[in-house]
Amino acid sequence: MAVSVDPIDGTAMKAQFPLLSREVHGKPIVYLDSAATSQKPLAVLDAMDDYYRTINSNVHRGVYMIAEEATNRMELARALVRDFIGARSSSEIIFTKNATEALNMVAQSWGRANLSAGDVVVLSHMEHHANIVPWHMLVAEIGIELRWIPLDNEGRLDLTDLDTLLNGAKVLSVTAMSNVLGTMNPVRTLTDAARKAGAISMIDGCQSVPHSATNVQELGADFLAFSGHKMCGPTGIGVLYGREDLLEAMPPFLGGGEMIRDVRLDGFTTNELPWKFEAGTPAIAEIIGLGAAVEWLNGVGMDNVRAHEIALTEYTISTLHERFGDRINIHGPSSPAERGGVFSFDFDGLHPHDISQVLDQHAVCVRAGHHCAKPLMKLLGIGATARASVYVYNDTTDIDALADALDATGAFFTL
Amino acid sequence: MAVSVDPIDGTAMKAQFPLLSREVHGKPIVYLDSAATSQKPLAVLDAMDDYYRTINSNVHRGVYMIAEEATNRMELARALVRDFIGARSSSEIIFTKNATEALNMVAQSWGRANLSAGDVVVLSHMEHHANIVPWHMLVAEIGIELRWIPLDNEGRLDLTDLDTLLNGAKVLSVTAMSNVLGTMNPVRTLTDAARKAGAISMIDGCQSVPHSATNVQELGADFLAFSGHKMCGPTGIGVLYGREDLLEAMPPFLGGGEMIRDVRLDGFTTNELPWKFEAGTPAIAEIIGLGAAVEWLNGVGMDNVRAHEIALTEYTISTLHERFGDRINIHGPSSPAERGGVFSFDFDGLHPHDISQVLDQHAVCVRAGHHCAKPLMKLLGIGATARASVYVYNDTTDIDALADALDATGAFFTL
Amino acid sequence: MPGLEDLYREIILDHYRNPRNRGELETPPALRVEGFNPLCGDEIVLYLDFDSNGGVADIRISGQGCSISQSSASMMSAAVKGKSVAEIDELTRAFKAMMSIHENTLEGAETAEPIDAPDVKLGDLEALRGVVKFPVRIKCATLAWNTLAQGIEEASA
Amino acid sequence: MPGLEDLYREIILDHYRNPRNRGELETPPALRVEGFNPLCGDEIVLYLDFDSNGGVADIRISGQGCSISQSSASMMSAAVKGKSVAEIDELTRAFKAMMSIHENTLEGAETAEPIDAPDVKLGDLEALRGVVKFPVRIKCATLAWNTLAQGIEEASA
Ligand SMILES: Cc1ncc(COP(=O)(O)O)c(C=O)c1O
Ligand SMILES: Cc1ncc(COP(=O)(O)O)c(C=O)c1O
Repeated sequence: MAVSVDPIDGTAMKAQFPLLSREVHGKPIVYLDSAATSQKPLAVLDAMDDYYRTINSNVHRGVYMIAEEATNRMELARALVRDFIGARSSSEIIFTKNATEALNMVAQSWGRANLSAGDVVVLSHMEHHANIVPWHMLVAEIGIELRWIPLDNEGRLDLTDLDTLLNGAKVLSVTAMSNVLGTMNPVRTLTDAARKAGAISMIDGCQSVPHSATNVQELGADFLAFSGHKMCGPTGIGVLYGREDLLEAMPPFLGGGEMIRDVRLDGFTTNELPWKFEAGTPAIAEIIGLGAAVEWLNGVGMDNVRAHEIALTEYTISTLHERFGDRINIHGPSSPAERGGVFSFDFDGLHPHDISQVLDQHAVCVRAGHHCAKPLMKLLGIGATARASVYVYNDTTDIDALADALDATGAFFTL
Repeated sequence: MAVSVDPIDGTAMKAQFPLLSREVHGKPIVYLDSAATSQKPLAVLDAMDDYYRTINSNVHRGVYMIAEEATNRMELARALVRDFIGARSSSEIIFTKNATEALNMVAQSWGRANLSAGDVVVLSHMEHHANIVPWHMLVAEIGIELRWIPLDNEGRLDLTDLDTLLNGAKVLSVTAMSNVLGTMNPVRTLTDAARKAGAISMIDGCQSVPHSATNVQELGADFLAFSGHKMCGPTGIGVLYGREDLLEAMPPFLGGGEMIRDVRLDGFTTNELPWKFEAGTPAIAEIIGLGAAVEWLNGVGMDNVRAHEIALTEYTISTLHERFGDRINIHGPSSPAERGGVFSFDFDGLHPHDISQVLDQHAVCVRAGHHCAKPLMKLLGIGATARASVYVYNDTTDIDALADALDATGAFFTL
Repeated sequence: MPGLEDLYREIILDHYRNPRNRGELETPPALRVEGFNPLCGDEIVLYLDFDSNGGVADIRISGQGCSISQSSASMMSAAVKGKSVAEIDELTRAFKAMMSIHENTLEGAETAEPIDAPDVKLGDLEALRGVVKFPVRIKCATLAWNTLAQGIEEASA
Repeated sequence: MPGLEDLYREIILDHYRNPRNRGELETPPALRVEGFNPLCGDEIVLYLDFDSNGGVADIRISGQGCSISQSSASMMSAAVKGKSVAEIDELTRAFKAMMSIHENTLEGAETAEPIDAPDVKLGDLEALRGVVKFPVRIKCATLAWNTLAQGIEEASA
């Protein structure tokens, strides 16, 4: 296999992430759980700290200098996010508390206003619970019907019957990349098919936006949801991108301050976009932190991030296969170009909890469980997997450490 | 007027808040907008920074050490909040993104499940939009009826007709303290009356929880909502306290990860409390930051906080009246024991925006506007007020600076 | 660091203390339009009498607001009274161009492009140029203009 | 810092590799109860045959889980088979007491009080004591017990 060129220097990169210099159980930490949440570069921590130390104040309503400055920095972050995903206007960037809230906002606000009994929503078998349960709630409330795009045997979407599934559908909501299998889905094909069928499309970008260049115009998506904490940003912040005309027509989600134009005893009118969907005091520090994360990622270059992860994916798959042969089974597509750096695996017939526990003793952090994708787990016929996932700060030494620790795990349980 | 004993030393206190040592327009900042958001002590910033630098990882699902540690610290923060408000169990503490979300959660989840056309919800004329608009949304959706507790001429709730208003009501939702008038409401009287009438009670504690000792058993409240950012905690975090049996019976609010027990293609079951209401990756750093804020406040002592604010309130009211006489009108109750340290005022017939703008040039930060309480503004017959508000780190020098700057403001506009 | 004198020019304070065209017009024939500044609660009410071509024959202003929003409304009323739709449109664009340098910055400085402004004399309104240095106040300055645009749209609809 | 040997005692690995009472019972007469660990997706299915007094006459276990949940289920099945409701209740409380030192810490160390544990021999189950040092795994260890409690409740309802 021709190994891709990796534009990123692992050592210099790691130095920017304070957590990566700590030790666990006396060994340097090997963080391989970025699909759950990423580590944060100093630039992001500093941006938030600086907000709290110099301009902390409530936004949008203060006439005094630090409140103006806070408002400016928050709205600048919105503009950074807008450009990061190629949205046309800042009105289309709505800050939420996480991607889950963004997905719920569409299901609940758009859904309640536009769906009725028998209407069809198309999902896929590889969705995260965050893109399943909100729709289940509408099944119970409204009586919509859910249809599921199946998977092929390498864990890719099987689009053979897509047009049939979309026939008469109102919504297509699918992840751009599986957080279990690593599969990167053909988003444009999906959104084109949805549009042809007269359905709106929502893309769960949680695993794709942090890892590759994103342009909502090219994706053709009506809605896109993602989380800050998986893209070098802080916890407590997510984004819903929505096409302006859809957002204009959509009823508000939460009621309160910021989202109103006028409130009387007998009713209220809503504020302009995007604030119509941002009730209450925003997550100001977190928005500013997300803006800093976007700037930081722009500095690295999203194409470099992707190239780095393709190279690391090649290395990971070949290393694990070389060292463990049939003892390991890595789920998902075999070609690195079709997948992101998420590796769910079965090893030696051991339970993922036990694998992860022993790996931890070697300071290797991987996730064990259903990864919030129980329907996919059931389809795969397993209860849980161990999952290692990489990001821009990982390098081949991390993969070597994982392999060494897996060796030790196998040994421990066959004693 | 006998001046109360103030247990808090202003200078030592200010030193703990990094922002308070900055200058604005060449003068030391005088921050008098804590009713909008409070400043943060170093202890809180350090707790969050420490999380990001040493244990940043996703909670509840990781078997590895730093994920366990993150989970422990997050759940410890929940226990701290539980004890801070005297809740019986951690199951009753739900983390939201702000108080607004907490109030919406009850209106939407409890409301949709329990209210139908014609059902009555009782609010008051001094509510914040966050405790009005969610109910307006149910008026539009379900056709509930809103009733409003009126105010007396000092800006206190007029409870003369409370029982009539509550007659047949399903919900009473009232603020514990007005963010405009400073009025502290007789919460226990209200919740007792609600219970007698067969209504549940929700208390908006945004302005009370940060400023005085809170015990939900003594308040007799079924629900209590408040925000972290007004109590020395970070942005992006709020709390809904709910009585366990009510929360058990209440349908979930957002669907996704964390809040489920099982998800299948054909449905889902919910997780235990409190996680049932916490969908998606929580605001982990913010929760830990809120925990640190609670610990910090406990260190100061909430009774000391309240005593300090009563003393400062006495000083503020008497200073402003002495210096400006009829030129100033301070809204709300005249007795410091009946009110918190929030001073909305009219001055010299000037518009609040203009006042605030000139004060800013003197580094004095006050808010100008409707304070998200437009129905109250209409009742007062004004469009906006200037509002100065104090917290534990303010002292008499801040009030003197405000008075000096007001002097200059009057002079500027009468030139 | 901009100072107060950049914001509160003498001419602004003059319009604030002595607002022009304050009052109401009978409706109908006049059109009544309300505008809100959602951030601070300022409300403006415009009364508009249109001529047969849709121009503004007469205008009155009521409502409440700060010195910036009140003086901007007062200056606007003097500037648009008796003007045709086309002239008002040009004035509005010129005024917004003067203001929106900063409105754009709010939306992300890095993409702000110069706005092409019609070559119109703004007269007294020039005094509001300093407002762009105080971004929060831009909405105060533009409130009357947005409300006027809304009124003209309603009248022509 | 607890080590792996605190968690994976030999007797635990033995029960994991050679689980006792694995299988199913015919339903009815047996009761089938399912338990989930929502955090990791582990599922356990218990089949319970009750005697005339509500005691557990026979028990089988299926489902999937990690070494801790599987061995805990295996040990539990051996410990409760043939026991009366009262005996099982006492065992359950003793086991939970052993575990809940840390369950309480999770809920806030500062209020944790010693739990009064019935004076019962836990036998093999004692080997699970080390789990309390690994808080995330406590739910693995208690899953079978919570599912059993649910089954007994259902049977008596
Ligand atoms: C009384 C009151 N209720 C509700 C809120 C809303 O809080 P938040 O904006 O943090 O959601 C506030 C503060 O703005 C308030 O003062
Ligand atoms: C594909 C996918 N969708 C949705 C989510 C939910 O994101 P969050 O928990 O930040 O709301 C995640 C991450 O957990 C994810 O990987």
